[in-house]
Amino acid sequence: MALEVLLWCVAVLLGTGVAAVPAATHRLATSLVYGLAIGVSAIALATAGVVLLAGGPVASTLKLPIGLPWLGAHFRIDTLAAFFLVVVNLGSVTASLFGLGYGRHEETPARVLPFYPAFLAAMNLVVLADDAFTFLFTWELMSLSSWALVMAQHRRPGNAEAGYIYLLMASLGTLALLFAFGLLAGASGGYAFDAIRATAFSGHVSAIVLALALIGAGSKAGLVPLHVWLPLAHPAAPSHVSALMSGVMTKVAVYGFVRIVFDLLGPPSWWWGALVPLLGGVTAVMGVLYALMQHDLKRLLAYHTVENIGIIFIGLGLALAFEANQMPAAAALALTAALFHVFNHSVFKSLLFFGAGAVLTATGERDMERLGGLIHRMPLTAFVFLVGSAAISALPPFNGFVSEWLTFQAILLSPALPQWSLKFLVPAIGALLALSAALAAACFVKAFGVTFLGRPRTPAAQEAKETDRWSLAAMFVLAALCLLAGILPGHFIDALAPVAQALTGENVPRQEQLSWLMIVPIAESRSSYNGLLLFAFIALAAWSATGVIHRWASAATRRSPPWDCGYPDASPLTQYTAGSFTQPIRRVFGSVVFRAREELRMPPPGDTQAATLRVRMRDLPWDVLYAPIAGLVGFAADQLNKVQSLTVRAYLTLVFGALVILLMVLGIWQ
Amino acid sequence: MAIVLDAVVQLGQLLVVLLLAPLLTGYVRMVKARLLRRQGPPLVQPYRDLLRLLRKEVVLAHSASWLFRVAPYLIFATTWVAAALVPTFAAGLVFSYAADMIAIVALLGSARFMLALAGLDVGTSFGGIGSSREMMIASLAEPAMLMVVFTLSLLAGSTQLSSIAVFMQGPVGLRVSLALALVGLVMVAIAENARIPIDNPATHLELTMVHEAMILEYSGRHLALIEAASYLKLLLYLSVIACVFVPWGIAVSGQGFAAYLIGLTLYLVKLSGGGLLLAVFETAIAKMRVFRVPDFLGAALMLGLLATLLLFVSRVA
Amino acid sequence: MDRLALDVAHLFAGGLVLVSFMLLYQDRIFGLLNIFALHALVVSVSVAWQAYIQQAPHLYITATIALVVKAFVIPVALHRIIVRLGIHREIDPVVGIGQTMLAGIGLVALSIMVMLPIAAEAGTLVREDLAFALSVVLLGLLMMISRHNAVSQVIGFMSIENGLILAATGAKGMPLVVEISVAFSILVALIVIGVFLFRIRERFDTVDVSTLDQYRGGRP
Amino acid sequence: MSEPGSLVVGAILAVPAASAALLALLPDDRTSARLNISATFLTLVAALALFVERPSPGPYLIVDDLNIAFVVLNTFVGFTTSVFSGSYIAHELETGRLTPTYLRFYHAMYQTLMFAMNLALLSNNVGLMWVAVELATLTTVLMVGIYRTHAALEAAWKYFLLGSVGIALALFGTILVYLAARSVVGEGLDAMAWNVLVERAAAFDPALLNLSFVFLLLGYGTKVGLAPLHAWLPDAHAEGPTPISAVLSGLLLNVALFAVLRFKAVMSANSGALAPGPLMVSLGLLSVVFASFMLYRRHDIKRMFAYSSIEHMGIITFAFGMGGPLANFAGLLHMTLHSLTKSAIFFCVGHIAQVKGTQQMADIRGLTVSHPVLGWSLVLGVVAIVGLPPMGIFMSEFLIVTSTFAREPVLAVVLGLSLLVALGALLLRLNGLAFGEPLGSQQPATASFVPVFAHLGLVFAAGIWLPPALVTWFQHVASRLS
Repeated sequence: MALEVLLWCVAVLLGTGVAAVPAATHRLATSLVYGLAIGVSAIALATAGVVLLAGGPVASTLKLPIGLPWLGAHFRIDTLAAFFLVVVNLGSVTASLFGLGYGRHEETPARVLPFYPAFLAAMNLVVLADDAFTFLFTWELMSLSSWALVMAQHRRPGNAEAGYIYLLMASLGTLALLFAFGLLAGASGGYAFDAIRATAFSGHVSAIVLALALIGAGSKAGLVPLHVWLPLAHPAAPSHVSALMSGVMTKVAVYGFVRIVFDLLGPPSWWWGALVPLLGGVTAVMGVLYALMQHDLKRLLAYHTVENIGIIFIGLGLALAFEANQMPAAAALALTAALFHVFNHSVFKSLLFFGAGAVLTATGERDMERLGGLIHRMPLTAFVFLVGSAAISALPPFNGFVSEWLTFQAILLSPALPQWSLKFLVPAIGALLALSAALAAACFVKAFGVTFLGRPRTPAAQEAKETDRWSLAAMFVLAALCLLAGILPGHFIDALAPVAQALTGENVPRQEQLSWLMIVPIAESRSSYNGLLLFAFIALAAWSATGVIHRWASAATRRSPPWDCGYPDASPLTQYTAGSFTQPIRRVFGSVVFRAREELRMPPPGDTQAATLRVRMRDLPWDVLYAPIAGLVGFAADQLNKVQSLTVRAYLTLVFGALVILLMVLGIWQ
Repeated sequence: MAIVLDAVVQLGQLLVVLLLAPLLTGYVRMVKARLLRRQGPPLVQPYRDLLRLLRKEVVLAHSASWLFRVAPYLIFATTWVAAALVPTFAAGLVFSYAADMIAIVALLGSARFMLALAGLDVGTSFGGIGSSREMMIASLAEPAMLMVVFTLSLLAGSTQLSSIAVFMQGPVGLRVSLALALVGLVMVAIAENARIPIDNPATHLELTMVHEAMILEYSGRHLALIEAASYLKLLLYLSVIACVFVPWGIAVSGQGFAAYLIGLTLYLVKLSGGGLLLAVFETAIAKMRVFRVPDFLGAALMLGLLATLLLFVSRVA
Repeated sequence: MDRLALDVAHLFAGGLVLVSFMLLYQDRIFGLLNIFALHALVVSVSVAWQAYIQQAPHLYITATIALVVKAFVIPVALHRIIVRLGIHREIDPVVGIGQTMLAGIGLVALSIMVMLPIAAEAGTLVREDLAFALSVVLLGLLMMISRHNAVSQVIGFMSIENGLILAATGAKGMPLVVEISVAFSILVALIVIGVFLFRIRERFDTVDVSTLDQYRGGRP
Repeated sequence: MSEPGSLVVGAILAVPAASAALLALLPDDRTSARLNISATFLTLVAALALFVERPSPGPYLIVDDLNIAFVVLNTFVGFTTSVFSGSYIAHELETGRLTPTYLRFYHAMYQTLMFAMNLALLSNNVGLMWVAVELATLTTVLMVGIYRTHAALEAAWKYFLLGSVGIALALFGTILVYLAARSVVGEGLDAMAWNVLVERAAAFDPALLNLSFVFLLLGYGTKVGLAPLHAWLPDAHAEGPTPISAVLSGLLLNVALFAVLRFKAVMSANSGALAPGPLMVSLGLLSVVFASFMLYRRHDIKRMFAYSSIEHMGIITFAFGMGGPLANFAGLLHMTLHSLTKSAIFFCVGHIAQVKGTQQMADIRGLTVSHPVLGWSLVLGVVAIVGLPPMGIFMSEFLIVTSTFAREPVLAVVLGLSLLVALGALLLRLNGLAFGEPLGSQQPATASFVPVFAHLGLVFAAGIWLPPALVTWFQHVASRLS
């Protein structure tokens, strides 16, 4: 029943997309498309939510006579799928709500409206797919529709290039998955997931599939070093689509990884638990360092997606390590942490991208160095962006903290692992996780501080207006969710229990009946956290402090110019910029990771020339991995291109050569 | 009935930390002054400062936003809650299960987050320089702190400070990793509380300061709250060190009134000892350049990691 | 079929290979034309002999066409064109004649090598005739790629065709042989090559193919 | 041979042949374009009638599972191309690139080509098939050279020389097949009838079959455009009129490949013969790798898509070489879809080149802005040709890559990476062509988009749903091929 409803939702979305092709330029098209998307996604959200909360182990399946003819298109909804559908459709509802307001400013609706519903539909379909063909078909459809959305503003410099790199990397990922499914399905073509589940795979087949799944899903999710497209493509799309791509589509990629590795592939080997978290840890730290060096607000957010994907993969990898060593309870904890972070990240990342979109609409600027002081002009946006910033920086009492805390708890269980390499590696990964969380806080102090605080740096920032009420509504819903998931995490963990149960055979102890809404992942003597109580405590403390001060302290307030070493009326340009804010961190980390070099040119005394400071940074994954490959392809193309302008005689020689070689082969063969 | 007692004790602890925090700061200042052969301010000077600040009017910059006015309350509240969660004289109180050590670190992170933002709010270069450096320091201090937490929790099988304290009261013996963890924790504590050699709480020379630069624009009741928060933070770290490494005497829930009294007395002794050591250390050492700080904290981080790894080795042996 | 008849057919086929080598050896255009006429003549005689021993009168048509068109008409026509265009130059080989001959011998050896595994019941005639026909085809190709000017290439191509006719007529009872040979000879050799030589002359003032390459499309 | 069936087959061949003669005589260009369209339409109708009435095989002609869909595809694309050609050629006449005389010649040749291709597909006799392919080659040679520019003549000359050598090799192979069959089947027509060959192939001399297949593969492979025999193909596509490029890529290459398939079936029926697979796999893979790199340095839009045709022919050859029910199925599907897609792309390219007045890609930009329908059709076409869903080629490439990876991972990786390289090149160009600030003429395209939409619509539909009848047919043929 639920499956039918969901498929009908998808069908309506696809129909909307098709109908939007001729109707996109109509006055009402924007409202209609987004309105319909809200309605349909809400229905899908509710349906998936019911399935998830019902939590039964029974999965319902459905087969449609489309796709591969002898196979048909298989669809299936189980708790894992239901969870990810909740994530997808929650993102869809809020993004569409945001789109209602944002869409009014869209210059070329015809390039957005047809693809937007298709993108939503494709993400739903990926999660529902139950055979390799349908999965990859919808997976690539998802890439393609989002590519079209990235290309919506193709005239802006860099966007077309971003779209190109995006689609190329997406295809690389699909190719890897294609190989993976080729191995899983075997030469006879058992593409249905049921058939794959029923097959047992040898060790090296599983290893290759894992590697391919890491490339395939990892490139879509943004694992370093396959992340290069992400910070280019995500910001290039319209903001609500950026939110969907960063907040939701990367999660669909995570879903792909979980589905293949946890569900289809069978029991893991222990070294998977070393490889995957290591990749995750490196990704997390690299992602946040990239973000710190970034002054483009949307690109900064995109790099944070890389970071959070790293955190999610740490959790997933730990789950693999525990599962390989028959520690299902620990595996369930790690998996729950990862999945909870999936949900949390989708919420706060959408929120932040909406905020960035509101700023972009209000000022036309993405460069933080040209913003500032927006808190005065856009107080509500600033407030929700602050909530999002706190959540993504893993600060209590918001939701980001809870899932990272759970991940830490899983890491703390690592000494029980029998493998020495894991014993040593996992704490180091814990250090990486801690580092990335701390750096994320630094980064969001920068992002929020430079964008919203201080004084406006440009007239555009000076004249910004608060964004429309639809967008605000979307952001407030998400901000409320950030807090809700932060103070009542127990309910969310319980909702994830059937997912963990299905994948690891165990689940985190139920949190529902614990007193005071506390969460206790393992045992009370070990660790516990109570977001609600903390929140209440803080509120109480703040309230009592306010009360005391209002009662007894002076309430007098006077406005005056700020202190700036005695220089009056300092220009807003003397404020700390994003670049100067990160200078200490750049010196500490950037000199190693980015080979950052500063060149200071100071004119001699008496010279009136301006002094210059130039920072050079290298993008190592690009320089080491991508540039050589691109160079190699170019070189090969150049060399082979000489064949294009040979003489006819030379071409005949080629034919002759082919003939002689084949004849010789034949002669030797026989 | 026990619950009620626990709740009362918990409330008592809330008040105790709030009341003791300025005293600790005043004590450290006094000891430092005496070590420098100065008379120094009286022990209660911090209380007086706070009261005077509360009575003064607030001077706000034109460009200050609502965040600038809200931040002090949040900073104070968060720090206060964090400090109250650390077992001072009694462990295993009702609310101590609301947050473990990781959460306490993260709560302090929240306070710092707000403080750094407040530093940027007015839009002067001083606020910026302070926030920027503070976040750089924090980005290394937090992982170092977490590695220490790691070591402790691997040893004690818990991240709950109460449980750790109880565990440490037992026969733990001398361990290298514990020593490393202690050193790491002390280094983090020094950095987090803006003490010498990382920062100088007494200086107002713009280019060398971190914490003071951030709060340069604050005045009146706002400044009072922030000052109180920093007093609390110092107390918090000393309490953590005391509770983990010298846990003796901490009362456990249900041991009765006398145990609480003993615990409180011993707690005061521990604090005075810790404050003395801090003052001696600060007097004996010079402040370092800002860009030496990463090395300092990097060392702390390495010590924490080393402590974790050594733990495996010593466990086998 | 008596032994002698086979031997004679064999002799003609071998002779054709020999003439192919002579084509390779030539370094003058007019000489080349003459040798090619000889090549066509040998083919024609060989086909006629096949017609006789197979009692297949339609093969006489093929023989006649080969004789008339390739031994007389085409050489004469090419002669005229060369004179009219004023191409008196020597044949411009890509590598030395000696090396070309060596390669040719290698090709003959290759042909024999690939024919060896063919089962004997297919007939000795088949096996050896095919080896010779294949040699002629390969030598023709070698000629096409080892000469710079267009006339030699055309002649090389036609010698390939002769080899094919040798093979086709040697295959006893093959249907459509005449049609195929007619299609090949008339259509390919005469009309199209004629048309193109005419057009190329019209456009490029030379029939040297290497000149054509300067006008190649697709260059940046 | 049943009476109505042979009438139908007769119509498929006679209609183009008769209209070729008629068109050669008719002077008026307006009528001749219409006549051209109606003739191809009639042929299409006749071909569709084959589904209803199928004659039993005769010594010369045959209608069987293998060719029936190809005949229908051939006549269908022939029809749509003639519709496209109608508007295209009218424009060429206006701009004076073609004179009425040449137009007459063009239309007559078009029908001759259709006749030759239909004949090649329908012939049972391998000799007749050879003649038909040769005729098709000659016709296209003349059409490629029709503009009589330096480049066009050069392309035609190159095509002619290479094509002739290829055809000579194919003839040698055909003779060898006959020789192999003669000792088993006996002399005469039967020894060249394909249906007999397949039935009796098990008893043929394997060595002779092997040798013949080398020649046939190289001979017909030249026409397929497999590397390193491909050299004529890019220039012929680039310099000829665009309808001819569409027919070349969409149909003639298929016809040549079809010939290879016929012989592959014979080879497969003989257990002693060297498996034809490795040969086809190596040539196919070489073509894919080569063509995908060649796509990068292209400046002429038609030449680029010609290289893409080489790539796809390589994929198809590779698939058939791998064999097995999945790969064969995928190969057949890919053949069909490629021919529809590529001809649709060439239709678009033709319109683009006419609107912009150039084939140089550097001078074309921002098509989706200046000409939305044209631009998005091109986007859709390229998306389809690089194998992205929802277009049908994704399905065939999915099957080929997955089924190969399970058997020969190394080959699959090479194939997959080459596909990626090709995708990179095509999308790079597409970025420039379809997006960004528009460049060049902004005047609206007046052409009819029905053929483009029809083709892309079919390709799209195939990606979602394949009619069961078609699937059964593909599966049946696939099992016969291996």
